[in-house]
Amino acid sequence: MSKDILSARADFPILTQTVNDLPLVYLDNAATTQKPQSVIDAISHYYSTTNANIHRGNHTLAVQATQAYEGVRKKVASYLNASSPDQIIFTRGTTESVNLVAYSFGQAFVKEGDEIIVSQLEHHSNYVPWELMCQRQGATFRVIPFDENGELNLQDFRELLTDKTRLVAINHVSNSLGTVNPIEEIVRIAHSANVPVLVDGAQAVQHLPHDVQALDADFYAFSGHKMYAPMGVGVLYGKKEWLEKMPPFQSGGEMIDEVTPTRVTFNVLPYKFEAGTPNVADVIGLGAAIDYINQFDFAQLQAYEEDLLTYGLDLLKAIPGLKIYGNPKHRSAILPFNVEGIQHYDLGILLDAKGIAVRTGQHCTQPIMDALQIPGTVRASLALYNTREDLDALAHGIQRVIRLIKR
Amino acid sequence: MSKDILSARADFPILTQTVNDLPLVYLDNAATTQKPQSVIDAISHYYSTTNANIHRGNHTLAVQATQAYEGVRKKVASYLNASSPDQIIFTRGTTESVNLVAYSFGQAFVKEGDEIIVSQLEHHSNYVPWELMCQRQGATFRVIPFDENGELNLQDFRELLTDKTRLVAINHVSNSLGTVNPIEEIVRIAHSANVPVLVDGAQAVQHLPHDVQALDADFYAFSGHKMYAPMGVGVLYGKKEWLEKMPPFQSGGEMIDEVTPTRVTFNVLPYKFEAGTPNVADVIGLGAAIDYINQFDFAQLQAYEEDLLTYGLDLLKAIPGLKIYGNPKHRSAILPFNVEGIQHYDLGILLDAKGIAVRTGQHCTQPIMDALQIPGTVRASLALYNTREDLDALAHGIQRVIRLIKR
Amino acid sequence: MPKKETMKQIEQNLIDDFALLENWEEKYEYLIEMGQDLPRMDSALKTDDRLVKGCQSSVWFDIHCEDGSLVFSADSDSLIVKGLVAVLNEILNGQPAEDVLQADMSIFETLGLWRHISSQRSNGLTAMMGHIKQAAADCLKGQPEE
Amino acid sequence: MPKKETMKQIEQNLIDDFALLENWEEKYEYLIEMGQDLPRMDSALKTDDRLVKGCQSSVWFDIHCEDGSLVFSADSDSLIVKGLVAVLNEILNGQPAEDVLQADMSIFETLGLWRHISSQRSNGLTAMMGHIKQAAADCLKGQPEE
Ligand SMILES: Cc1ncc(COP(=O)(O)O)c(C=O)c1O
Ligand SMILES: Cc1ncc(COP(=O)(O)O)c(C=O)c1O
Repeated sequence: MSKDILSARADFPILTQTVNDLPLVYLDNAATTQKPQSVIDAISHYYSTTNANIHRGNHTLAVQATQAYEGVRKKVASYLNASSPDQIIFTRGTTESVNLVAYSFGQAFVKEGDEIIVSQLEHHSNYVPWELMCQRQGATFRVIPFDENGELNLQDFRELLTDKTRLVAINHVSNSLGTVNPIEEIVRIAHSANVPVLVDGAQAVQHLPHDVQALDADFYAFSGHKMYAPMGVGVLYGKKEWLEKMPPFQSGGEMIDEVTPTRVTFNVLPYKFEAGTPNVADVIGLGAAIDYINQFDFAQLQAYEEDLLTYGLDLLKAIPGLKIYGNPKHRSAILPFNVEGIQHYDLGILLDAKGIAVRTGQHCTQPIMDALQIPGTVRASLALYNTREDLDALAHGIQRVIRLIKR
Repeated sequence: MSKDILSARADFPILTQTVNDLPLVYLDNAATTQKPQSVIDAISHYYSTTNANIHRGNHTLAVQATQAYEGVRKKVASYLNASSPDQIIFTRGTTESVNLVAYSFGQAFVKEGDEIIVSQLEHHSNYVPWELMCQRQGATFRVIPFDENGELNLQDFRELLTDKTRLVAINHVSNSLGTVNPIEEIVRIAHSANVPVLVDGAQAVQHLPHDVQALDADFYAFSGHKMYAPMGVGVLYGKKEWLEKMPPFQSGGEMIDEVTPTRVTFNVLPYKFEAGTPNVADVIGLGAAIDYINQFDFAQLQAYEEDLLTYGLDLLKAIPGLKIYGNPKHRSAILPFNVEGIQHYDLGILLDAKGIAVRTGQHCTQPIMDALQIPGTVRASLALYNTREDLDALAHGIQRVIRLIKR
Repeated sequence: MPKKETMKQIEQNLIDDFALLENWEEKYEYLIEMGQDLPRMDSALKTDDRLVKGCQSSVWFDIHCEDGSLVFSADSDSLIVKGLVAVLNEILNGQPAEDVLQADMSIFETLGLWRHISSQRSNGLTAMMGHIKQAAADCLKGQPEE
Repeated sequence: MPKKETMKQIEQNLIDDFALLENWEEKYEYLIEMGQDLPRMDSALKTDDRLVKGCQSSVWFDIHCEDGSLVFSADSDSLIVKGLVAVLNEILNGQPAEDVLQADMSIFETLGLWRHISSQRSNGLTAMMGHIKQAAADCLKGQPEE
């Protein structure tokens, strides 16, 4: 029997907090999700019973900590349906995963005159590393634009794809508009031109089916902290054919095989890409978060979140003067909007005065804001513990702010 | 009144564990230290009450989390006596701090024919990043050798220092031999040739006085997890004159100012070097660890640890067939040894069978082992919660292993 | 328009006013009203060189030095930021430059507006305060102390 | 030297022997004794191409395929690793290559020697097992099944 989704809320201790003496309504989940008690306990338990530096240690704690850490690698591999745990590299988060590939793949495979394609829907973390890598390598940076619905035009993509393209980097779900990109098709198109694809799954891995083999992604990046796991841990999945050919990114510690003043050799995958003491505790927290998610029936969870999104969109659309951004065929977990005559920042602050946590601004997606010609939006974003009551509170809060400001 | 050092032990819950039904004697502190309850609680408390993504968020949790995070930056600045919190960059650990400088400083200031100096006493994490950077930039990698006492010869250093030297990277304390390097003098000599110095303080910041201004270091790197803080967080301190001229290392998120497809500008210090969602929880844990250390009188703590080291060295020296490596004038917290006729690995495993956790092998310092022409050592290393009883247990354990093997 | 009241007195008046407000909502209502009562800034003055870029809102400051005192007009596209500007206006506008240089932001904490004091320097209030203090320092340099 | 006993039987004997040992110390004592009883490896065979590089110790393996069975001699500079080699020797030496290919390392867990099975592939026991299985596979290839 899978766990009842409506029972989730009680697992997250922070959700009982009050803000300004009002119950917290947390709708900033695309920025970071809250953590269930089981994840918090996994960290405390690790530090209270098992903590040691891993891999090269032979004492009992070191062996136990190593086994726990490597156990999570297997868990992540199975969550992503990767064919081997050796393809799972632990990083600090999506940003580091992308930077790792930008540095390492860039150094090995991108030279002057080559091209890299990203989309205009990217978070800065999957945009700027490629832009800077292009500057370093003398390559050209290409951007697939989005249309009035907030969707990428695949015809534009096909035209950008040339025999100079070395890599396509694209998110599965836009953190700013919630657009679910046709990522399988993008991978297919890129592969038909023999170009590898990095998928930024930061906003997808917790909401949508996650099967890197079905997707056939060459690289897949995500952050733990957006999927109920601790901060400080993320993942880069990669196909072995690429990872094995790529040089290390950071060096030192674990990732070394042999060192002399004139020669260095590196450890096997995945260790080659994990320099320094790993963040064992937070990796174990990630394992606990995956266990937490796995208690639910994922299809049911997805349906629940989709229903919630539709409910929220309908509520917001009914508010006079409120404009929702984007109208993609498939949207996930994100409600981006503005209210006529109210600055996004003011709306955010006044909602917070009512205990409602949303994010306002550019959401690290300046290219989107520039294209929409707006300074920013208010963004409410969902997680599995949100309820219709949260969205009722949001809609009610917005209406009160409108009354206050428009008096 | 400062806290009594002998009361420390009770603050670390893991120290009450048993290993193989025997009480744990934890002497692997140079690999990672254990965490006091206050650090563990700080993480749980953060996730249970305050967790949010920081800096760009305006809701109450985001503002509180930002203030907590930035408060730790001030705490670290004051712990290091840095002149400004803007000089404190949060990283994952020493390894990332060194890699950041190797990539960023390397890109900006190191060109073909230039030279970088490290010492033969370095951990791989302060050796390999420079070696690889030299390979990338076409620079020459120079190594100061150590002598029969395990000390660096400053005359050798002076001779290696030329007008092509761009940077000197050296640890304050060797993790393998415990040698305390004459780091103030090394900085002075380098500065007299206008060469900046990166100090790897991974084994110093928790044991020795830590004043980056007195030391006049250009960069100072350390890991939280070796000073009673959580894994996943470290620090790079840098002088502003360098940090301001250096390009970013990783990019995305927080560190961006403005982005267009043709131009990126970066945030001010220290944010320029902090890409992606920061590891807020573990930074707060680092703050709790500094608070923990600050309860003690640091001079008293240092004296206690020195006394403990002397006690341990004397005990070990009395064991027939036991050889201690290095004989530096000043040694800190590290006891490296081998017993004649017993492989280091066997000794480690058999001590663990008695509940005693030590590390065996090369300790990520292959250049040291190569110079000593040994495959590895056994290393016992101390922290503030260790006692004479721990060292008695170690000496007794070694003697029992000798009896068992030499029968 | 040099002022009669000292900064301390004005701050106390503000604290007394805000103390009457029952909750956050009323506080922000009052702050927004203060902003709406702020003397209008000539829109010709809203040029890029007068823009103090904040994180999520724009503020324009036009600052002059008159007889050693700081005189300014200001505006923002955010009603709340405009309210904060109004608080700054109450306290600092027309005050001697040396007093302005001494000012700190603790008043905002006392008023319960602590959230707007972020330690990220590019943020709104801190950026504004930095801007004003810079002007005060320039003012003092132009008018050396006797 | 093809064996009479099956791998399962040998494993059970080892499990019974180890069950008599009271604590970790005795377990390691016994393991070390097993290593010391291991047939001596001709030191001329300890060449680099026979070296299986472990994390902290060296193991030399000389493996032959005889009539479809695996026959080996081995040595290590670590007494404990030599003990582990002795366990492998008991169970696998002289067994048909196809049985060796099926072998897993769970016996080490049952014997309480779980710590030596690390998931880092370059580590001792896992590396040795990989080496032996490779030889078994080669043996089978040379001797196609009928
Ligand atoms: C789509 C997307 N990509 C990348 C990131 C960066 O993730 P992180 O800050 O955890 O590195 C985020 C979140 O901020 C995101 O939403
Ligand atoms: C002297 C020294 N430098 C660097 C490091 C690397 O630190 P970390 O693994 O925390 O990045 C260590 C510890 O392993 C060390 O002892």
